[in-house]
Amino acid sequence: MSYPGLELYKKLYLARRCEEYIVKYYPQNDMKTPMHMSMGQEAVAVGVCHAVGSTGLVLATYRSHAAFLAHTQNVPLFFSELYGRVNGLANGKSGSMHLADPDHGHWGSSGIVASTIPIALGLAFAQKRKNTGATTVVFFGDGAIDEGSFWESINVAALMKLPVLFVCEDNGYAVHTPSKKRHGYDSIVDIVGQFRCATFSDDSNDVESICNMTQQALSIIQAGGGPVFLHIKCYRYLEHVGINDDMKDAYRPVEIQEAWLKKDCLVLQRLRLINEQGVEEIVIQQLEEQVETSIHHSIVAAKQYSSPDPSQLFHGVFYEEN
Amino acid sequence: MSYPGLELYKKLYLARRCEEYIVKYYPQNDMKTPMHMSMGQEAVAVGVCHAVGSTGLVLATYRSHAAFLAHTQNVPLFFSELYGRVNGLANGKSGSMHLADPDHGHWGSSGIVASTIPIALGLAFAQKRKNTGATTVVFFGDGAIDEGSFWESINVAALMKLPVLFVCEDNGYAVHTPSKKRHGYDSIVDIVGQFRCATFSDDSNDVESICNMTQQALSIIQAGGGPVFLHIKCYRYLEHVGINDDMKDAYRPVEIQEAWLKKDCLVLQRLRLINEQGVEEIVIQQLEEQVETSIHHSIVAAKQYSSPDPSQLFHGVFYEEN
Amino acid sequence: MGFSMRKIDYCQALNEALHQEMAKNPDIFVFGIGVPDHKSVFGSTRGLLETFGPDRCFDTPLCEDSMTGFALGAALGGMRPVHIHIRVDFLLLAMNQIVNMIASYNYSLGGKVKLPIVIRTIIGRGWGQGMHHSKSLQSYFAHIPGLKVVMPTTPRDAKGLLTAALRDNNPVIFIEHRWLYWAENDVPEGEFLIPLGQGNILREGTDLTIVATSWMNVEALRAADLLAKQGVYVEVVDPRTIAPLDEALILRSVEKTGHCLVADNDWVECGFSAEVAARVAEKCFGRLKSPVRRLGFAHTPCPTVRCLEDEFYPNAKRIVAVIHEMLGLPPIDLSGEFSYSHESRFKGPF
Amino acid sequence: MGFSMRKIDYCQALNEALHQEMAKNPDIFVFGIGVPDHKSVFGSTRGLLETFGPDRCFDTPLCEDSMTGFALGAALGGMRPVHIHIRVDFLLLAMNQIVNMIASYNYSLGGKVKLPIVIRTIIGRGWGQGMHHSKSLQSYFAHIPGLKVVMPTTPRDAKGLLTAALRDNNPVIFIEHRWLYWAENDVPEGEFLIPLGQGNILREGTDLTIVATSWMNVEALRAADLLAKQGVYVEVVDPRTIAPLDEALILRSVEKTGHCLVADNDWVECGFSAEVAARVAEKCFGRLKSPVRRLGFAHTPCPTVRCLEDEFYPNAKRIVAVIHEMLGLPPIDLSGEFSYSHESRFKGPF
Ligand SMILES: Cc1ncc(C[n+]2csc(CCOP(=O)(O)OP(=O)(O)O)c2C)c(N)n1
Ligand SMILES: Cc1ncc(C[n+]2csc(CCOP(=O)(O)OP(=O)(O)O)c2C)c(N)n1
Ligand SMILES: [Mg+2]
Ligand SMILES: [Mg+2]
Repeated sequence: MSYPGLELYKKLYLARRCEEYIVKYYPQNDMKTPMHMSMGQEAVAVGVCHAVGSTGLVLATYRSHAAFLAHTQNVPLFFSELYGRVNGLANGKSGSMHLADPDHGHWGSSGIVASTIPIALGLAFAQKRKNTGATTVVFFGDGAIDEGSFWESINVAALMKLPVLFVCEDNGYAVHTPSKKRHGYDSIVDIVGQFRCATFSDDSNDVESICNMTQQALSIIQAGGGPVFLHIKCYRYLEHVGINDDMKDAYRPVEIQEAWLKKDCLVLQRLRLINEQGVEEIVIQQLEEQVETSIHHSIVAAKQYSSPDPSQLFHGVFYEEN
Repeated sequence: MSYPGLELYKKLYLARRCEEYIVKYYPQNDMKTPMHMSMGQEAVAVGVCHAVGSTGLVLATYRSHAAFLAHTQNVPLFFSELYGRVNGLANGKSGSMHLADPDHGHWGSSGIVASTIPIALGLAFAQKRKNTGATTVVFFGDGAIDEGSFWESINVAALMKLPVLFVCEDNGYAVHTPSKKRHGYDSIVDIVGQFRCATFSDDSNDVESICNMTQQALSIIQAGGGPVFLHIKCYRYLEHVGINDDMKDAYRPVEIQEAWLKKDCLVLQRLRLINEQGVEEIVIQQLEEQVETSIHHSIVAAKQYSSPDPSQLFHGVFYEEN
Repeated sequence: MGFSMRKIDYCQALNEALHQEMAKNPDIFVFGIGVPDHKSVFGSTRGLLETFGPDRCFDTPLCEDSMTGFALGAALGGMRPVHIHIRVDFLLLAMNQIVNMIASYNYSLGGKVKLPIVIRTIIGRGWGQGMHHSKSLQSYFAHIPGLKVVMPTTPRDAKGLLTAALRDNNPVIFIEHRWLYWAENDVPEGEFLIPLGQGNILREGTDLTIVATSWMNVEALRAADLLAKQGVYVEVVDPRTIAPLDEALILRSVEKTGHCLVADNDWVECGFSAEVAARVAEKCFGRLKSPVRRLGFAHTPCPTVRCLEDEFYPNAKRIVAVIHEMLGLPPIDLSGEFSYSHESRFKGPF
Repeated sequence: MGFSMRKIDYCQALNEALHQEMAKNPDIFVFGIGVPDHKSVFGSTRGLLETFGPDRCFDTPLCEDSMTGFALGAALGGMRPVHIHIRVDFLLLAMNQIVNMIASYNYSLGGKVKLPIVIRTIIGRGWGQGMHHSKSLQSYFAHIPGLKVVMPTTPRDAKGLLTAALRDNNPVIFIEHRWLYWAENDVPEGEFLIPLGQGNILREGTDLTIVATSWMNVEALRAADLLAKQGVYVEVVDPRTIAPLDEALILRSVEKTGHCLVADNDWVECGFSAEVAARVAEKCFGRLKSPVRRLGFAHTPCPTVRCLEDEFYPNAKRIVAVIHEMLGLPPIDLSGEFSYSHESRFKGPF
C-alpha cells in the first residue's frame, strides 16, 4: 500500500467492521461467548500494533477483539473461535475472552483483570535472553492499574530493564465505575514516571499520533532503555459486556460521549487520508469493500465448520506433542 | 516524668533491653519461636508509637518486638507469649511473629510480608465510621513495598481519605537483598507523594525527630487530610531472623554498619538528655534499673506459668463468648 | 416478624436478607467492585445504596486482595463487613488475606475477638463463561480451619442462611450460583434464620441418597423425577453448609438407603465430594450396598464452546446413568429429556 | 551417566538435580526471593549463581503474584523457569497466577505450547513456625486440572522427581518438607529420573497399608517399626506424585492388606487424604476389612507453642494407636518411645 495512513485505516476498518458483524449476528445465538467490544477504542490497538509490527508479541484482555485483529489480522480463525468451531484458534475452548494466536505473536487474552501484565514480564525476559529483539506489548484497562500486580509489574520491568511496552487503554471506566471513584491520585503517568520507566500519553484518538508515539517508545525500548508506559485515553461505545448501547443507563455523561463520537478514530483517519494524504475516496472504498468481503467470507466459512467433538474436552489440558 | 525526652528514652531502653534478655535466654531453648529482632531500629517504633499515644491502633510485622513494646509496654505478657505460657497474649499460640494485644490497641503482627497493610485500611475505616478519632498505624519494611497489596492499599487509603499512618521501616534489606536490587525507582517517597497522601521522611535515627515528624503527620490525619506515609531509614543490628550478629556473612558493608552504630538511637537520646535537656545521669540510671527490674521480674514470672493444656489447641479457632 | 410466605426468587431473597439485617444492625455494610452500580450485582444489592447511603454500600477500586484485608480490619474495628465478588474466580486474588490472615486471625489473638466477615461470591456458568468465570472452590475454603462455608440452593435457604451468616461472629464464605438466581419458592417475609451447619432433605426417598451442592441439587431433583418414573426413589440431601458439615444428616440418609452418590458443583479431585465420600464410606462401613460414587466437573479447565461445556458439567442424565449403574438397573434412553442450560435467560451479553 | 550410589542428603539431591539439568539445558533458570543469597534457600540452590551466572539464578523483589506471571510468560517465550518459594504459605499470594492462569493457559491456547514451569516450595514445621509458615496445600494444587503436583520423601526421589519435573513440559508444583532436608540415603550420581505419576512402596507389609505423603512417610515408617515388634507388618506406600496419582499402586497394596490408613501431611477436611480414602473405598469396595481411616493436621491453625504443635501434628504413635483400633488390637504403651521433633537441628533462629 503506497499511502502511509491507508494500512492504518484498513486495520481500523477491519476491527470496526468485524465487531459490526458481531453486533449483527450475535442475536442469532450462535456465538455463545460473552463479548466485550472494542468499538470506539480501536485506535489504541491499531496504532500500537502497527508500530510494533509482526515481530512484536502481544498480550491482551477480555476486551480482546481490536488488539487481536490489529496484530494478527487472522479474521477466519477469529470468527471460527467466536462461533466455537473445531478449526477455531483453540477449537472453541477459548472464545472471545481468551483469544490467542501464538503463530502470529498473539500470546493470549484473559478474563481476569490485570492478569496478563506480569506474563508480559516473563515473555519479555525470554526475548532478552534469547536475543530476539522483539518487544512485548501488553494491553490493559484503567481498571487494571488498580490491581497490585500492575504495580509489582512496573517495578519489576523497571528494575530488570525489560523490553516491555505497557499500554493502558483508559476508557475512563471499569464496568460502570469511573476512574475518579477508584484512583487516589491525579495522574497515573506522573506516578509511573517516577519509576525507571519512560511514559507517554495521548488523548487524541488519532491512530497516526498513537502509532508515532509508539514508535518513539519502541526506540527507547530497543535501545535497552527498559520498559515504556503508554497511557492512551479512549472511549467505549457500547456497554461493558455485550453488543448494546447503554447510554440509557446514564452512568456516562452524554456530552462526553458526543465529544468522543466527534473524534471517532475511523472518521478522523478517513478524513485525513482524503484531505491531507491525497488518497482518492474510491481507493478507500475499494479497500473497505475488500475488507468487508474478507470478513463476510470468514463468517460464512466459520459457520460451515462443525463444533468440536465432545472428546476434545480432554485434550489440551497438558501439552501434547503433535 | 518531667523531662520531655525521658519517656522516649525509657521506651527505647525497654525495647532494647527486652531484646538483650532474649539474646541472653534464647539459647536455653525455652522460647521456641523464631525471633526477628528489632534491635537497632527501635527509634522508629518508639518515636511513632509515642506520638500516636495509647488511643492509637497499631498493626505490625513479624519484626514485632519494638512496635509491640513501644505501644503496649506489656512486658509481662510479652514474655509469657514468647515462652509459650498459658497466660501469654494468645496462650502461646501466636509467638513472636503474631504478637497482638487488642486491649492495648495492638491489633496484630503477621508472618506474611505486607499483609497487615490492608488490614489497617479497614481498621481505620471503622474508626472513621464510629467516630473514635483514633489513628491506625501500620508498620512494615522496605520489602513490603514491593508487594502489590502495599500499592493497592496506598491507593485505597488516599481515595477514601482514611486516617491511616503508613510507616515504612526502611532498614535497606529484605532478608539479605538490598533495596536497590528490588526497586525499579529512586525514591519511594516521591512516588507515594503523587498519590493523595502526604509523605515525610527521616534518616536521623533520632527518636525525638521521629516523634515530632509523627506529630505533624497526625495533625494532617486528624484534620481529615487522609493518610500519611512516613519513610524512616534505620538499621538492623542482628541477622534477619535470630539473635546473632551476621556481619561475617558480608552481605552488608561494614562502613554502613559503623555509621549507624555511631548514631545508635539509645546513645543519641541518652546524650541529649544529659547534654541538652539537663537530666542528671543518676536519674537515667535509676530509670534504667527500674526498667531492668521490671523485665527481669516479667521473665521470672513468665517462666513460672505452665504451658497451655493440650486441649487449648482447639480453642480460639472461632470466637468464643466468655 | 411474620412467617407469612410468598414466592420470591433467590436474588430477591438475598436482597431481602441484606435489607432486613442492615436495617437492624448499623455495623453491617456491603462493598465490593460494582456493588452499588445500577446492575447491583445481578440485582442482589438493589436498593441498599438508596436505603443505607454510600457509607454502608460502596464501590471499590479493583483490588481484591487489599479490600479483603480491609474487611478483616473493619471487623477488628467492630464493623460487620459484607464483601461481594461477582465471580468466585476473583477470590483467587484474595487467598492470602482469606487463608493466611482471616482464617487464623482470631486464633492468633487467642480467640478473643468477633470476626464477623461475610464474603459473598457467585459461581458463573454457561454462555462461554469459560475458565475464568466458572470456578466454585468450596473445598478450598472448607479445607481451612477458621472459615465457615455456605452454599444455599433454594431462595428460602438463601435468605435464612445469609441472615445467619450476617449474624455469625466468624468469617463466612457465602457461595451463590448464578443460575439459581431465578429459582423461586416460598420464603418467609419477616426475619428468619437457618442455622449454619444444618443440612436439608430436599426430597425424601428410600432407594439411594444423593448428596448434592448448589446447582447440582437442581440436577439431582430432576434426576429424582426421571427415576421416580421407573419406580426408583432417591433422597436428595443438600448439606447447605459445607463447613461445618451436617454429617449426621447425610449418614442417617445413607444408613436408610444403603447407597450414596455425591454430586458436587466442582471438580472432583480433592474436592468436597471426596470429603463426603470418605466420611460416608468410613462411617457407614459394612452397611453400604454399593460403593459411594462421585460426580463433578470434568477434570479440565472449563471450555467456552457449548458442546464442550455440556460435557464439562454433569447433569441429571448423567446422574441417572450413574444411579442405574449403582443399583444394577439397565440403562434407559433419556435422549428425549431436556437438560438445563438456561439458554434463554443466561445468554449474551450476560 | 553412572548409577553409582553414594549417600547424600535431600538438600544435596535437589541441588544436584538442578546443577545437572541446568548444565544440560540452557533454557532452565532459577529465581525467587533470596534464591541466590548466601543462604541459598537452605542450601538447595548452592553454587547455581557461581556456576550459571546471574542471568540464570537471580533474586526478585517481594511480589509472588507477578513473579509467578513472569514464570508463565518466560515459559511461553521458550524458557524453563524454576520459581522458588521458601514457604508454601507464600504461594497463597500467587493463587491467581497459578490457578486462574498457569493451570488453564495451555487449554486456552488449544494445548499447543510447552509450559515447562517448576514451582519449588517448602513446607515449614516446628520451632514456632506457626500459622504462616507451616502450610502444605497439596490438595489445592491437585484439585485443579492442568497442574502436576510432586512431594518427594527420600533424597533419591528428590533428585529423580526434580529431574523429571525439570524435563516435563507442563507446570509442576514441587513441594518439599523442611525436615526432610537432612534425610540421607543412596542417590545415583549421574542424571536420573523418576517418572511423575509413579508411586513407591517404601516398606513392604501384609497387614495394613499406610498411604503417606512427605514427612508423614517418616512417621509411617517409624510406626511400622513399632508395630513390627508386635508382629504387625504394615506396608508404607508413598504416592510421591499427588497428581497424577498412581492409584493402581495404592489399590494393589490395599487389595493385599485389606486395610488402609491415609496419613497426609496436611489438614484432613477436603484434603488429599479424602481423595485417597474416597478412591480406595470405592475401588476396593467389599474387600476392605475395615473402613479407610485418615490422619492429618488437627483442624486448627498451626499454633506456635511446642506443646500445642505436638498435638497439631500427627506422629508415629498416633498412627500406631489408629492401626491398633483398625486391627482390633489392644492399645500398647508407647510413652517410652521417642517422637520426631528435630529439636536439635531445627531450632532458633531457624
Ligand atoms: C480480578 C478481577 N476482578 C474483577 C473482574 C470483573 N471485571 C471484569 S472487567 C472489569 C472492569 C475492568 O476495567 P478496565 O480494566 O478499565 O477495562 P475495560 O473493561 O474498561 O476495558 C471488572 C471489574 C475481573 N474480571 N477480574
Ligand atoms: C509474602 C511473603 N513473601 C516472602 C516472605 C519471606 N520473608 C520473610 S521476611 C522477608 C523480608 C522482608 O523485608 P522487609 O519488609 O524489608 O522487612 P525487614 O525484615 O527488613 O524488617 C521475606 C522475604 C514472607 N514472609 N512473606
Ligand atoms: Mg476501562
Ligand atoms: Mg527491610
